[in-house]
Amino acid sequence: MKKKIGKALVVGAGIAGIRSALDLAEIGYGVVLIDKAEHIGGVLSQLDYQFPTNHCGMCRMLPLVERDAGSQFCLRKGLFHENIEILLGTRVTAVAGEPGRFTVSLRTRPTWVDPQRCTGCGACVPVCPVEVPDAFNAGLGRRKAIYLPVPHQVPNAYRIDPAACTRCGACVDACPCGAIALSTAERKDFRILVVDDEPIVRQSLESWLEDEGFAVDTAASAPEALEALEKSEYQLMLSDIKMAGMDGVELLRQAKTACPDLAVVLMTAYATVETAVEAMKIGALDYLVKPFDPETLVPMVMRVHEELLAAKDRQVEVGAIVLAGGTDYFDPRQQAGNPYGYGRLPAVVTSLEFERIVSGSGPTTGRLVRPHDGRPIRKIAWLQCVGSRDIQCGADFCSSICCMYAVKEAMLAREKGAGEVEAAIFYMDMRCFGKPFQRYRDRAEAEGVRFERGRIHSLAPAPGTADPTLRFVALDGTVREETFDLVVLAVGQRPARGAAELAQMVDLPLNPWGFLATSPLSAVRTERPGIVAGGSFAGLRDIGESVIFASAAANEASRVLHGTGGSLAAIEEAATEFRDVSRQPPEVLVAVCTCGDRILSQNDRRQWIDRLERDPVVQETIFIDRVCTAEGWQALADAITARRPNRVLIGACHPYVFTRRLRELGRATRLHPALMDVVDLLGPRMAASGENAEAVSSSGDLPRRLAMAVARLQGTCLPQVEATPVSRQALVVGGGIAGMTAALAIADCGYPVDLVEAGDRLGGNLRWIGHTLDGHDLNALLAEAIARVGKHPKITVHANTRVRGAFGEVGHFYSTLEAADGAAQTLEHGVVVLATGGGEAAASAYGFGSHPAIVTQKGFQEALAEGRFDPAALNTVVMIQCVGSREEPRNFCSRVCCPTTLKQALALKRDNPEATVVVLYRDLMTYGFAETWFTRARRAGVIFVAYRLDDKPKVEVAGPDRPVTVTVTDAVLGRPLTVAADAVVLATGIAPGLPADLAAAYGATLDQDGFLAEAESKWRPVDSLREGVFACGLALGPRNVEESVATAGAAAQRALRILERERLPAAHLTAVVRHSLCARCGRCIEACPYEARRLDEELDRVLVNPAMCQGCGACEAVCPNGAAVLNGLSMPQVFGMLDQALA
Amino acid sequence: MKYLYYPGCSLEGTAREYDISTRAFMTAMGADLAEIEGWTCCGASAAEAVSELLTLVLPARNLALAEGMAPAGRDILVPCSACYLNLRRVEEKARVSHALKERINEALAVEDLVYHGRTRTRHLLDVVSRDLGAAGIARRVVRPLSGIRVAPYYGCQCLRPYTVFDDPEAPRSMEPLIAAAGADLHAWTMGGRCCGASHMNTKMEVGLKLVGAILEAARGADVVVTVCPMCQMNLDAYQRQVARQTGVDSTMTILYLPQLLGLAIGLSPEDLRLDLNLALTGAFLEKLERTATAA
Amino acid sequence: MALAEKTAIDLGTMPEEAAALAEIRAMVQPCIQCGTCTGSCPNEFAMDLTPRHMWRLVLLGLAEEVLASRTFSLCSACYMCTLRCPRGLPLTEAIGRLKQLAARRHLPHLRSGDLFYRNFIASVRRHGRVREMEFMGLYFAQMMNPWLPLRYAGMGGRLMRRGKVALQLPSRGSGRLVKLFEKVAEMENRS
Amino acid sequence: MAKAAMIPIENGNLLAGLRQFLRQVLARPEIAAVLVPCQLPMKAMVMPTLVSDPERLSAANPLAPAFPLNAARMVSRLTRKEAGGTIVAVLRACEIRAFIELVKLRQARWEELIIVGIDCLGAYTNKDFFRIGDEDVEAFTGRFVQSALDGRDGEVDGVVLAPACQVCTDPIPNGADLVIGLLGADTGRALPVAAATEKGASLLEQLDLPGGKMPEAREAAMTDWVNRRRSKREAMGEATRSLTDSLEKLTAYLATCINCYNCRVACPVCYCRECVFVTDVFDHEPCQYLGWAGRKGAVKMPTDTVFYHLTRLAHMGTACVGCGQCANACPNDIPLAELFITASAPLQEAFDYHPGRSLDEKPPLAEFREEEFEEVVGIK
Repeated sequence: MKKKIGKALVVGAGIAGIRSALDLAEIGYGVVLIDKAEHIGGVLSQLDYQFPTNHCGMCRMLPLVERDAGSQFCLRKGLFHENIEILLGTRVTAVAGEPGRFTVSLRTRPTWVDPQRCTGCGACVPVCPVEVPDAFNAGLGRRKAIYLPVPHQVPNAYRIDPAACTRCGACVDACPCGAIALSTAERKDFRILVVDDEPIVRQSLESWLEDEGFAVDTAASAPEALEALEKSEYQLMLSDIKMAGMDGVELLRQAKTACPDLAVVLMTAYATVETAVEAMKIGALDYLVKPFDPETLVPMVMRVHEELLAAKDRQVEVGAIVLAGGTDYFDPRQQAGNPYGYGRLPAVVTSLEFERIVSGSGPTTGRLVRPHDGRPIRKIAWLQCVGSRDIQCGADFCSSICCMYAVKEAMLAREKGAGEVEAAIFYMDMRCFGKPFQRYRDRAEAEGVRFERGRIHSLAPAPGTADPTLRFVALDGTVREETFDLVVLAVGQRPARGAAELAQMVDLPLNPWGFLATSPLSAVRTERPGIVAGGSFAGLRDIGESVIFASAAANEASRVLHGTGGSLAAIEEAATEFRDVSRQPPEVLVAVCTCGDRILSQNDRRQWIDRLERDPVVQETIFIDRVCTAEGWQALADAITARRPNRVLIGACHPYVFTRRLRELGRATRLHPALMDVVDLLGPRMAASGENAEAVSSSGDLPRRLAMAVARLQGTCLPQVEATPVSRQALVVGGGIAGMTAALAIADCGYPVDLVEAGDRLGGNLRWIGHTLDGHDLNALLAEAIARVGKHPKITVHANTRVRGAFGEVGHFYSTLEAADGAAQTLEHGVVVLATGGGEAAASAYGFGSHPAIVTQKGFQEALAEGRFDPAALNTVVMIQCVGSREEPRNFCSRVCCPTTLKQALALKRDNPEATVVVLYRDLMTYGFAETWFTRARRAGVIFVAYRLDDKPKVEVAGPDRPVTVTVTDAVLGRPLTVAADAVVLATGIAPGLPADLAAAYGATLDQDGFLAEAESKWRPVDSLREGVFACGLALGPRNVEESVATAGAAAQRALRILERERLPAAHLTAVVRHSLCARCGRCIEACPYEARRLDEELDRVLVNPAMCQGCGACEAVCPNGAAVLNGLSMPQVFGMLDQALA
Repeated sequence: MKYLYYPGCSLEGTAREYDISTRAFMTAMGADLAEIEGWTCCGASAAEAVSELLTLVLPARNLALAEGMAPAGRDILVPCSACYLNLRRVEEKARVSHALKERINEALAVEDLVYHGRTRTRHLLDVVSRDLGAAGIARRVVRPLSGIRVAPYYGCQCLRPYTVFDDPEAPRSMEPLIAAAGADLHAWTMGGRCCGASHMNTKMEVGLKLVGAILEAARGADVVVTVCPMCQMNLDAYQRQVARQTGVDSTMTILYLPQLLGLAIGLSPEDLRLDLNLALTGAFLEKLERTATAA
Repeated sequence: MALAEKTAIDLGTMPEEAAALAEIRAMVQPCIQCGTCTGSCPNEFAMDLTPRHMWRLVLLGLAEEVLASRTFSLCSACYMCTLRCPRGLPLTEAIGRLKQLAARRHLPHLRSGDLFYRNFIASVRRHGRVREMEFMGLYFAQMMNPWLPLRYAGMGGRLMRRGKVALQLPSRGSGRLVKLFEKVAEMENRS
Repeated sequence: MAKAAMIPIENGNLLAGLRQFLRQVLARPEIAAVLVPCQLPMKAMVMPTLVSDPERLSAANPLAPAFPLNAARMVSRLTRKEAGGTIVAVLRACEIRAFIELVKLRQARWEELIIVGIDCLGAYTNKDFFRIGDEDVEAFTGRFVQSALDGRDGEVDGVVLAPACQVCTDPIPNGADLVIGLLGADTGRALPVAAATEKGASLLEQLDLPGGKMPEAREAAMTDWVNRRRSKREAMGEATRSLTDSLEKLTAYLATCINCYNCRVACPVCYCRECVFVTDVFDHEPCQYLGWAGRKGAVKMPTDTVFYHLTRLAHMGTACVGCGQCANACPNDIPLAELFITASAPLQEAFDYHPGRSLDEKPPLAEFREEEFEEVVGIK
């Protein structure tokens, strides 16, 4: 594909990092994607199921346009894109420069195993004598010191965990590929100084560390230590804090002055942890809490050693940096006193551990049994808010994700347990604030998941067993005890480990909650241009939101790259002129990698040749030892050049990895890479162990695989790649903040945008909201956006204009605009962004309309602004949440009403501290940082009363001059409360403003609530099902301003994928129609999940848009007549393969 | 090691053996205790129930006296958890509120005292576990208490609300000390539970229930070790009432921590006034005898 | 439902302790009614209102109901709720304030605690330090429950045998801290 | 809509009454033609005939036990695109079902069509029907109708119904716009005709017919009819299954197939323009034949016969209306109707899909549902 000048660094290869990287790569920028972990995918590599589908579906993030630029297979296994370079086990050590020209230093941990040589055969595993808890299974299983970080990753080279490894060397001897290189020699050069006034400590540390091969000296006091430092050079000093005379902190200070490169780890008692943390600010690397044992000390020292000595450093030049470091889970052991006994009671697990229990690749292979004793799990409790909404844990925020994942896990448990599993969720507020979440939660309740409102403070094992017994206070005040087979702690999120250091390195502040601070109302932009935050790095977000913020971050990065000259010129890949082999009968060269003798022995070769050359299209079968090496690869290229076959089949390992290499081979040999294929021979060979493995090779299972591939390859023709021309300009419908932001985001990257607004002014809802809950001025944001839109040379604003009709598909839509005066014009555009917004839903309950004191939130705000309400005269105000929402037919949470209520309540308490403000709510949806304002509102004296859906508040109006009375049942007191209110404010939520016929004109659909139906709520959250049609802002779903702005950036970035191309290229694997066989029955049109097919009435033909077709084959499956054909997977090819499989 | 010493009222009366054993043990370990001259009651749990200001002024008076003895500030060793909390609370509150300190000093002025906020109140367990340290004690052990199973009881107020030296939910600071003394640990989860405190005086039925649960959980141990006179009294003195209520014999030796550790470093039962403890069981004494013989 | 059965939120007309109560309310205002306090309380079994219920009443300004209960008087200051409260509220301290509020009223149903603490403090006021037997004697005398001393008699005997408590007659004492007490009382009345 | 009327019958002559009814229909100006089985002038056979001249309706015979082809295919040809006038088609129940399937597959339209269905008494195989030889078709039809209504299931002179008809449990033309009832009717005096759709009702209104209703005895007669057929159907299924329950037996069952594809042509729902089996997909390389022969020692020609029938079962199993025309068309008398009816039943039941029942039910393959057949895929 076309590459642009310009490169970005994406830090963090979790779901958000992958999204950002793909978004940048898809529009042609180079990306360096790094992760400090040894695998991509972040925590999602461990999660098998996502709601609301309860499946995975991560692969839906893969490129849809120009798919051939990357591999198309399970994204949890690996990511391969020609514009993305992935560096694992890597972190940033320094950043210098400015936007457009950053120099970033990266440090990659050694793995001790050469990934080029390791074939993943696993011979090293049985000989390794060390077993440690397996992080992939969240510690539920065990692994060796040489291990695969994620078992399903591709390619999957083994790695050595230096902290666990004893350097015994058994794996070195066992490795058939010579891939492992251990060296203990360098440990002798690593000199450690141990400083402690306790001789016992000095002696034990010395012996522990010397056992590991380090060079250790000791000192009994700080002055002694300084003396030693003066005499010889040390790499690491371990020092006690509390020592007579000069203490450890002072020692640190002086030692760092004398030897700035010295790494210092402090040892501290429980009491002086604070001091230790302080000490880290003046240069201590880390600290250890006494008493400690070799199991904690030694790995830490090894890590320091590894970091300091064995890591590989390199520098990259990038134009922009996306920080997508994600979050970490809260460790329940950090809760004061560990009240849930996590780590002590085996039947208390974290939610992540539970995900592993239900995972097919987990410790119990997905069976619902307790990992520690194998007993079937029949009764499970989920405890919410562990480490969230807990000021004591330093979490005055809601982690935003736990409620929904707990519901999902409860559903999974019920499903896995065939209905015999009892699942109970103990919660404070169920925060199901995403678009489909409330219905999902209701479904769970209908299917038998129990929801108990109440926080569990602690649990104890049932007498005589290890089964956890919960003690909790029911709503009626009774204290109850209940024993469960398993207790799942719904652990909250924390800023990612290392996030603070990273922020410090790039000189960015943290916000009060410890996350990266971003610019007001942006959440992706930071104080430093060119450095942006993606995913959940700057906040608490679920998958779908993380993906949105990742795309928005990619958009910011794209704008920086573009603005600093990034796309001024595109590098055209030198077009290779491939040999024209279309008229030749197929001639297949089969090249088999022998991989030493591990795939086949000398004796078997004859048999293989006979088997393969039975098919006359096989020109020759050649054998190459280690085709993956440079020599092997050259031998293959030479063979192709010499023999000039028109198809090449390679039998080797890791076929996924070959995508990029085949392209190189194609350039070298002038044979089109689509005419080459790779078959995995090593995998099946390894899967069959021992003697069986010989049989697999000699008895023909491996040759059979090759023969099948030959059958397929001989039917492969070079497809006529059709490319659809693109009208490289965008239409944005809706001139609110989302529409304006999207327009600017596209126009800033150089493409013309027509912005259509039905009203006479731009601005939408921002014209009345005023400011956000956290006090940011929206008027300023609005004014700036309007000004920028107004003077942007690439943006044409059409006010007082509506879209009257539209047709076409991605690349060339035609929309007819009609102005207020009736003048019509038709625009051609390649993409459309629907940003039609929404408004406050109408109120129809609680006596609205019968008394001037009963108003909606917007009405309240307006009345205050216009002076119809005087805050000083409002003695009592009742605010009712969820008016007409979160119940059918509008069974969704509007997200903004609870924060708006807090905003209004706090403003009222500010203006009139004596006022009584009572908020009647069902679940207060202050997700994320908004929780802090919930706390503030309580502090300010706002009274919150939860009501139940089946016992709604009653509003009585006695007369126009009498106050309105509101009666509600207080759950804790168990009796009604009556309030005479001067104002009753109804939170009615959001009603979308996306006309169904407008969406339909572009081929998009609405969901049951009238918002745009996303292609996929998690993985493609701003796309419609129809390629080229995107949505943002309230048209997509209820969101606050900051989130809406992010959806706009994300939608713009998705749109840029299309606009960046003059023509939309089709992939090789696309569907075509054999019109002579087609009966026009239309089944394929209904079956196509990408809406790539349509019946052209005039031509009387079914047509496929090759750019939209993703080659999934659904059409081929439903067509009874073979009229729907996948290029490259035709029926004769499949029959040929079957034939060979049976031969 | 020098400490100012605040014994508190109980240590003059019901908990005399705590006072005596603390002094004996600390001295034997090489520490120097200087009793605050003219100290008065810290207010115990009673002041809180009567007057907010009194809860601050009564302890502050003692802190001011301490400052008079060591103007540069020195650690105040307090064996009683209630006293410790009361004194500590004043330090913590005065540290963050200048206004409060002013108010306290206004009251103290009638006694010509000034509290500057330079003291550091430390609980006996804090000093023993961190200053003396298990290793330091182990070095001096001459009579390992092998075969004696010890249940460490921490009570509440040395752990909570101020988290200073131990985990407030699952305290463990006594464990290395017990190990250093050569004794065995009775592992339980009751170490930080409430003994009922002054309920024993005002709402005995409530107090007995709490004490009963602790004694029940201690079954299997030879001795429960405490670090607070109130806890000691509740566990030590009401065993008969508990037995009457539960119908289960709950006789148990209850020792103060310095008593136990003192035995291990060679102090005699007489030095430590074991005769003042109310419920020394025969079984415990027998085991103790055996360690003596072994030594 | 008759209006009389309902509880009206009316935070404007509190009794004289309004200020004290408002202060207590301010201490617990961020409460989210999660019930951790109730679940953590070792004395909850003996209470008439659960701690959560009590705090809810405090938040709603329903002070009379709180003072009519014995819940707060049953707090043994173990600080478990303070430790665990996810909102970090000073609950034990707030209970102390409630105790003070109640003490000023000499509520009959809290008589035993009231007397116990008053006698204790009186002893301190007189002697500077507590004379345990003296104040216990006065306490028993004022409780006017002839059976009460018997519950402690066995223990008292054992204590006396060990010389831990001396039989002391109520003495007028030296009045050691009287000045300080008077100053404190003056300051508290002033504010 | 529940409109009904009576078609007068004189002297028990049903055909005359029906012809008169059709003439009345054709007389309506909005009706362009009637498609109805008519007797051929020189051969003892009836064939679907598109009649626009009322006089020509004197050859109409929708009751004869002749069923040379499933007329749904013919109606499809007439309605695929706009024809310029409304046609009334007289169809058997299985023809209506097949027609509805074709509409779903966009191979036919119902816009300018009114379907008249008559309670189906069944038909003979073509070969059996030809056995009436020189006998007057009209007279034979009379004897046949008598036998059918008398409970002898249409047996005349030892000739019995075609296998598919013997086991047909859906003889009632439920999908039709107008239904003419035979079951339970007093056929000597009048036949009831009822409208099942708006379209049917408005046509019925225009006709000058005496009012009436479906006889009360109809319900019981239908139940009785279906019950008798059902037990036969079960027995047939049992027998067919035992003949085909392994690949070897199935191969033997289909052994005489010569790939003439007549069954495919006769099948009313096999709608492809050009069957994949006659395309290059099955135009194997000569070396492949040699390879197969080499591997197995011998290979029967033509190849792909079992595969062909399995493919048809897979493609048409959900749509099979059980009309039996596949068997009727087979030159080598392979009992294909039994096979298709037996194999389709569990398939249709699994998807709760009844071909031809309703236009609103989507063909299973054209629809995606999340839930799986656990017993098939083995996962939950």
